[in-house]
Amino acid sequence: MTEPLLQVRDLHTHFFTRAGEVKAVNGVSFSVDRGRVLGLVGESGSGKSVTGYSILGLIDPPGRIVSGSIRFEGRELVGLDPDELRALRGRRIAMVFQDATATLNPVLTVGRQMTLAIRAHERASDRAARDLALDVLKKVGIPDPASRLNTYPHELSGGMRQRVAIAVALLHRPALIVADEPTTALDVSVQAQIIFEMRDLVRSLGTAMIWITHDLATVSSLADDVLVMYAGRMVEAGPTRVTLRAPRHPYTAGLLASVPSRNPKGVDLPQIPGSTPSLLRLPPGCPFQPRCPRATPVCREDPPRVVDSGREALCHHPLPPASQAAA
Amino acid sequence: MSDPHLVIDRVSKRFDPRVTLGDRIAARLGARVELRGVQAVRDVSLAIAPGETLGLVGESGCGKSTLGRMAAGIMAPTSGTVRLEGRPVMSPGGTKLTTRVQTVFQDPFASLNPRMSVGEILAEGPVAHGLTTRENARDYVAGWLDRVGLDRSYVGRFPHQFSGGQRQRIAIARALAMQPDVLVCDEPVASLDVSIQAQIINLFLKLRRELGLTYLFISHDLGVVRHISDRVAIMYLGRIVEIGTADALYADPRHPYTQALLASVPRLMTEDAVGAEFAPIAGEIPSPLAPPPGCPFHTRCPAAGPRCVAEMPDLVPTGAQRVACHLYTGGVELAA
Amino acid sequence: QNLTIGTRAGPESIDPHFTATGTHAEALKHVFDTLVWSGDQLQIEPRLAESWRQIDPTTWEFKLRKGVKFHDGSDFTAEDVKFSIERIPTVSGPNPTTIYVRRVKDVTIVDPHIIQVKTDGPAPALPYDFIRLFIVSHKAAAGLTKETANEAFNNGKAAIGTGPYKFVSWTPKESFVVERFDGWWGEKQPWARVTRKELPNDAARVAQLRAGQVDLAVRIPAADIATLQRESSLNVVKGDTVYVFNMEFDFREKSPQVSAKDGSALPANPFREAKVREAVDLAIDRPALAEIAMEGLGRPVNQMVTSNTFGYNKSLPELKPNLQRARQLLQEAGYPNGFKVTFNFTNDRLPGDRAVGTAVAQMLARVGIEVNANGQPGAVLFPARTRGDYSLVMSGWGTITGEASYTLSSLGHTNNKELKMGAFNWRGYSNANLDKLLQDAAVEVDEAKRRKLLEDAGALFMQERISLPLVAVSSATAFRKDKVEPKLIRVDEEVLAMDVVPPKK
Amino acid sequence: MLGFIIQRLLQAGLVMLVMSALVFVGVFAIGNPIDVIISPDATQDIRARAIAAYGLDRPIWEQYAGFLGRLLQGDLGRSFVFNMNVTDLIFSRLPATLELTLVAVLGATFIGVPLGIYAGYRPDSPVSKGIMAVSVLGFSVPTFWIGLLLILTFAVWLGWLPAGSRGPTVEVFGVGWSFLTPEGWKHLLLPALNLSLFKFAMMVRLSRAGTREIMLTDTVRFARAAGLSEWTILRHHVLKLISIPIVTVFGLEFGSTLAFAVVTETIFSWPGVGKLIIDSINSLDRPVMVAYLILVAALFVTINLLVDLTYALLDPRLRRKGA
Amino acid sequence: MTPTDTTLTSQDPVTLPAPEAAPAPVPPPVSPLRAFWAEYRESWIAVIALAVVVLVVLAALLAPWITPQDPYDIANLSLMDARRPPGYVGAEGYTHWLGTDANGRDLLSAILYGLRISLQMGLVAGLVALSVGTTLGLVAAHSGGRIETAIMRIVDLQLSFPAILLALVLVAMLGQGKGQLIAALVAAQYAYFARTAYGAAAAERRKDYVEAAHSVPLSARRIVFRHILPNIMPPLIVVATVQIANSIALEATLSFLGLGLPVTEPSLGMLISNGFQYMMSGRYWISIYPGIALIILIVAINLVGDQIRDQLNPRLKR
Ligand SMILES: Nc1ncnc2c1ncn2[C@@H]1O[C@H](COP(=O)(O)OP(=O)(O)OP(=O)(O)O)[C@@H](O)[C@H]1O
Ligand SMILES: Nc1ncnc2c1ncn2[C@@H]1O[C@H](COP(=O)(O)OP(=O)(O)OP(=O)(O)O)[C@@H](O)[C@H]1O
Ligand SMILES: [Mg+2]
Ligand SMILES: [Mg+2]
Repeated sequence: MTEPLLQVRDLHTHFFTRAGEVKAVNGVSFSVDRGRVLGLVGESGSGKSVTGYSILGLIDPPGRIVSGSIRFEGRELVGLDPDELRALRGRRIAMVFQDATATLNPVLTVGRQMTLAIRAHERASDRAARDLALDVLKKVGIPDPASRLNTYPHELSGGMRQRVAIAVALLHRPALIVADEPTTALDVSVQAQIIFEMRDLVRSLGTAMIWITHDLATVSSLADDVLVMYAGRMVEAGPTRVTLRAPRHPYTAGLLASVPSRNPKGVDLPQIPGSTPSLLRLPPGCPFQPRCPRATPVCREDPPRVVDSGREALCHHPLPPASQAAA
Repeated sequence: MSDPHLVIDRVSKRFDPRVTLGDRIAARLGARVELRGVQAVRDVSLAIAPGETLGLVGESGCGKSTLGRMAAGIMAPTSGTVRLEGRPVMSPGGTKLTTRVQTVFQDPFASLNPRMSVGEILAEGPVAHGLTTRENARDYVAGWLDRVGLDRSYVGRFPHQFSGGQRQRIAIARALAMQPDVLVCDEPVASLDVSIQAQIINLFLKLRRELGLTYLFISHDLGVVRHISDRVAIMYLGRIVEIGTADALYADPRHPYTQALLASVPRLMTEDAVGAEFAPIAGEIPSPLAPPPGCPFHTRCPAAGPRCVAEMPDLVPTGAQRVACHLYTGGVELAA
Repeated sequence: QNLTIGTRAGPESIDPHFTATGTHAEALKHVFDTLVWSGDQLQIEPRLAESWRQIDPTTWEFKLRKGVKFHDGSDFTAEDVKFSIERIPTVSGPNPTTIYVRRVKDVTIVDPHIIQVKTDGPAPALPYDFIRLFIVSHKAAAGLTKETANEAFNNGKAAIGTGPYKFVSWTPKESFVVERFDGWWGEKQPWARVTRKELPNDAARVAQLRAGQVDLAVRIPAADIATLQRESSLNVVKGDTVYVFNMEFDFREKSPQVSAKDGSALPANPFREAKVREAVDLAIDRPALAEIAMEGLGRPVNQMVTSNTFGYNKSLPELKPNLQRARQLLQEAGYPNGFKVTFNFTNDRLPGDRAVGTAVAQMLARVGIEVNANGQPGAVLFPARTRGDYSLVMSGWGTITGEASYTLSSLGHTNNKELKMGAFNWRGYSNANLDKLLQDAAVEVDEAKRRKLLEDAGALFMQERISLPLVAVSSATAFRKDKVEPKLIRVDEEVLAMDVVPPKK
Repeated sequence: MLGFIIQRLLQAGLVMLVMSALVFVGVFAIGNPIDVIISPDATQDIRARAIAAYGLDRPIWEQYAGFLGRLLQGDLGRSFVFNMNVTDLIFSRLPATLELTLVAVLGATFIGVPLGIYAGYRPDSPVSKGIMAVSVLGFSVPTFWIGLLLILTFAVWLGWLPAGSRGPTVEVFGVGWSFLTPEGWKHLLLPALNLSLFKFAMMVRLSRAGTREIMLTDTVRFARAAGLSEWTILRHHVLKLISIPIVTVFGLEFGSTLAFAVVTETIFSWPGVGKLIIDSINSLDRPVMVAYLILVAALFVTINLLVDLTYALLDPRLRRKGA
Repeated sequence: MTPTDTTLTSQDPVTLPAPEAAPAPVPPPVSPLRAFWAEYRESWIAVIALAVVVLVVLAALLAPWITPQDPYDIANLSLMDARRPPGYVGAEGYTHWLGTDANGRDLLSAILYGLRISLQMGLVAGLVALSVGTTLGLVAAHSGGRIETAIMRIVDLQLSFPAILLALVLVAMLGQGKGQLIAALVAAQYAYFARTAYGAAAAERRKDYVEAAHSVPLSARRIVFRHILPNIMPPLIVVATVQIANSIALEATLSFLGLGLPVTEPSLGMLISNGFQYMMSGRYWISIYPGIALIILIVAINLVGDQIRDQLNPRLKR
């Protein structure tokens, strides 16, 4: 079996802040194969974005990858020379951010920003750069791309802006795109458009993608695999359909249960009590243990380990697997 | 349904740009000066019965919050009135006349004054309006904290010491402490995490049961609205395009916009039922600065015809709900 | 050879008749000659007038110098003198040069080189008035009005004089440049070109001198003299001036800025009491003011005019401090605990004014008079003084005409519009004896008698302590030894290129 | 945009009106200018005549109305002290001030901005700390004090540069400029340095703060994610973004530098308008004061207008509004 | 339906688990002030600067007790002691560690008293400007419409006019004296506060908590003063530190230009200006020491202000 496109092993990324050490990513492992979509879900602050940034080497001080390994196309990215890393960024791995209004530079035209991104990796004549930009803009579904090149981001609608950002990410046909909640800031209708288009794009280009979101529904319709994070740790991973149908971790199960549309109208929703812990003061054992109905004393002391290899649920007392549940 | 309780009567709101003397002179001189205003809410009428929950859904910028503000008596409508039990909630001069409509906002981080303790936040309004005395404020506040599931010992703490869910509970307690009949909730769970969202929704449900509150519940999350609302109104570009009971509306949406909206939301799929996919609506919302003539949705509507461009449809009973669409009033072709 | 002088100010126009400011006259003396010249000690000397005499009490006759040429080559005649005198009232600005011709009623040309001036009464001091009567060319300046005159002069068209230097250029508040006029009637000037650079800031002037940007700088602050003298390339000369710091008492019944120490009103204005004035006098240590406050650039004085002035009284005694006596006098006058007064003085007009003012305040405090020392810009002080806002003021006064009646009658005579006397007597002082002496002196034609009258007036002034003269201001001029050598130091502080020569090798 | 410009011009008129009225009232309150200017030996009668000749005996509103009337005909009046047209007087000195100010502000900007960007890019490096230390000093130490030290050190002590005054000028367009001669530059250097220090500090702080904030934005993160080199990011993204506040400050500072030149000009005997205004305050030369303040106000408004227009050029977000 | 583990749902959905079981609310109750100080402490420069400011303020406050001489009591000064170099032992028998000035003032005493005056001017002017400006800004932000336009236009006009010129004209107009000078300083500075207050209040006004207060409804006064005002204090404090430092410098500059305070009660600026004429003659101490004192004071205030500004900048938070 060939090596996966991206393999992350036991990643720890911490922020050394005034208040203390924030263990934003605390032992996350996963891999992404060529052409596959991994959905990274979790609540706000669970370390999804930091995981994404870690892959691209975009962690700014006071943050740092403390340990772990990130192998991409057979190369170890942790500890890689900054220049080599830069050469990979945008060319082999690209990233799209949540709020396109904030990511695009408001004082540069779309064309200029795209040209800069093109020239970051290849010597291109003005003409060639323009043609490439036009080509990609067309691909992401921007009508009349030629005239858009000279516009400024604020002259575009939110959806168009996000499409431009996606186009910038696609310029060099990367092998992997890390998409950090690219549709969260958008309207429902536009959100749907973008998800739709992204899915087609990665399929046609054969690009792998990590889709970061807190919305289980989006993941369910887009991702091949899913990884659920909680308080900086991964709690569950596996093929999307299987995992969502029969979650093994109580947290995943709780999340799924509390979705309103899956409950009879007007009745109380099943809820997870309490709130997410501060990453500064994580309990020693399982991070979910204080809120977990299945917690036992062992959960308080030992962090749980992987239970099975294909599907992972980091839990001392996982729920029964799908077959049993169905029974 | 029983007598309407909160009545929104042909309410419109327009935001006009500021025009300076210089602009006016320039306009005289023939320069193009932006004098158009944003018509955020256009001629909306709604009635909410006591104890009823009306859900208000729509895309960003369609005027939900504006309507909510007017309903809550925070913002004066450009025209039309909002009445609670027959009495206007706001004087023509822009002063709020009642304490019986209260609000809960979306962002729990912005909706609490960071420099006031929980106790002060909760007691301020009731003391100012004589619902309790300064001496009894502590007990009064504690009672409401209990009610929203917060520990009484939190009174002395400041907002920054709480998590988002807890803050939202405080915000709800603040509204409840005014002993309102109607609660206007402007996307109260939108910025909460999934696991917390359920807690707050449950809290709303419980409060309705216990206190018989009436809600105007604004959200863009169709699932949440469906779960909590008796009736649902769909807004598009400042207008209500469809309104009806939640069950009927979700089961049988009539307006093409409602249909498209419902179809465009990704649903959580746990079965291998790949076929039931979502389909996005084409295009984007037109600028409220230059709303299209006729039916506002005609620019994106798959069923639009010439009549939709020319004529604004009225909200008329269609099936179990009321819909503003020409499809149900004689078709989209122009009458000869 | 070129000469660059660092000056404080002036001119304010090239029209010599525009303003009576001292620095204006100083600058324009290079271009225009006056009828009568005042020498370094303010003694009057012939200039364009070779001689003059009074032919009757109201008529003076001036004999004009022959062979004098204007810069444009035309001859100087009586016509120009008459024109100049008559021109003055029509072009004078806010500081009118009319003061130089205020006595003139009529001018008659007797022949091209003799002119008669009729005055509005006996005017024995008329030649003193004429030391700043600049003669302009009647041809060049003909027909100019108040509005057009300045432009015509400033662009050089009308700036035609008979002086030793020709006008070249002028930038207001920056520099004034002239070059040698070879056709001048006097002895040949050594400088081909003279530049007067305006450097009102003392430190800047000194700095530019040291940096070699100017050859000579006027009015060196006392503080810098020693340092400059230490520098081998520089030298400093000191000279006396006619300026005297004096303290003016308010004599009005009610005085605005004097009160008991607790702020309550006093029954009477203490300065009307001779003993109080004497006490103040005795409190002041004049040598200390001169030596310490002014760092040697001053001289104790015992009267309002300096020794070179016509009417200076040699017999007056030196004034010595006596604190004990001063306190005693205050007690006798009914102010055993002293009183409180605001003491106003300028802080930007004369060298040392601020230092002397504060030092005087210190001295008064020592005899129990609580002094609120209020140093302020002249722009604020002068108008307020004219309004009568003050009880105690110190300012500098220069007897620039060189004779004492100018000072004594301005300050000591009863304020009288008709007689044009007591213009600066804002404080309501009136003394019939003094008035009489001054009026007599004004019309006395006999020089010896006039001198006596003025000396008596001076003595009475001091006896009454109408104002207290404190110290005379000395002036220091520094220069680069290798470039220049001052021939003489004028008491009116004017530094003229004519008085400066290149050093003898 | 036109409306905006008109609005600005209306405001400008208002400032000038207010300023001139203020000066009239102010001078009236201080006293009669003639008393400051007139010789001690002038008689009452000469004084009265001079006062009458300048209309200073009339009620203040009448004097002001007269002034406004003449102003409408474009006449700002004549200086009491120089009997020159004040416009001529001021314009004869304006080049000196403009030259000084321009050199100071440009110097401050071209040196300060790069240093500030560096300090913002590497906020913790010792070099940045050094830059910031200098800028705090420049920000704090009063101009006059620095001026003195500069003269003392460079002119008197070391003797490298002249202690003040303007150097020889070369006429261009009928105006004398001193920066066209080497000697002129020598004279210009110290005063310009003195005047620029505060601006320099300002520019450093501003660009540092701007850079620091921009470096933390998603814009930069996105650019990095696209593989742009740090240099490209600084040059294309950061510089362009901070240029907006910098242009604003540049404009405003240019104006206030013009005003602050008062101090530098006094110390360095620089024959500019700043010194003129101090002198005219000292001699209550009301026409010059009024004209100067009106001029400064006009200049300020013009600069602000230019800044706003540049702003719109630099920041496309504002452009549409103005269309 | 999908499997839903019922054990997940607690019995009473609204009741939270007992507090000890629940993780503590986000940070433990640390007083904001203490947190602020903890962060402040990290910059040793800022700590030193703060110490200097405190020391200077203390020294200025205690000046009458710690100085050998009352430099404002002119009866006490001896002309004989004028312009003595540092270390000179004067007539009264004590050493003038920093020398004496032209009036025989002990410079150390004069500097401490001068600091007092400079600080007083800076603080009073700063505080008056703060309250005037803040009130105007708040009124403008809250009232909106015509009043807002009028106030903000005036403020803008003033901001577009150099403070120093305004102060110059005002001092020339009002005459000299502490009151007048403060008036001039206030007039030159209030606009900065008004602008800042207005900007902050306008931003704050749109926040939900203000809207919530309106929806109660609470009185406008209460909303402005209880809700908005406390929340716009941070930027105002930053402006205030800068403006206090500016006031001090501006006062010194005005004094230098001859438009400052009475000579007998010299502020630092006045002392510098008085000593200026002695700079070139080697009697540097008369001007240099007050100058150094002034610079130390202003630099320290600015450093403290810088640190506060950085700390209050949410965008630089970490
Ligand atoms: N620069 C930083 N300094 C300190 N802590 C940081 C920093 N960046 C992130 N963190 C912390 O790391 C944790 C994880 O953050 P991250 O942005 O990955 O969350 P997320 O899962 O993407 O959440 P969201 O859904 O809100 O985007 C958070 O608790 C956050 O406070
Ligand atoms: N104070 C205001 N001034 C000018 N325009 C406004 C104002 N408030 C709202 N609008 C405009 O009115 C329209 C409706 O705004 P509103 O906030 O009611 O939308 P919304 O439906 O609540 O959107 P969202 O889902 O983003 O909250 C928008 O176009 C908005 O730009
Ligand atoms: Mg994130
Ligand atoms: Mg809204």
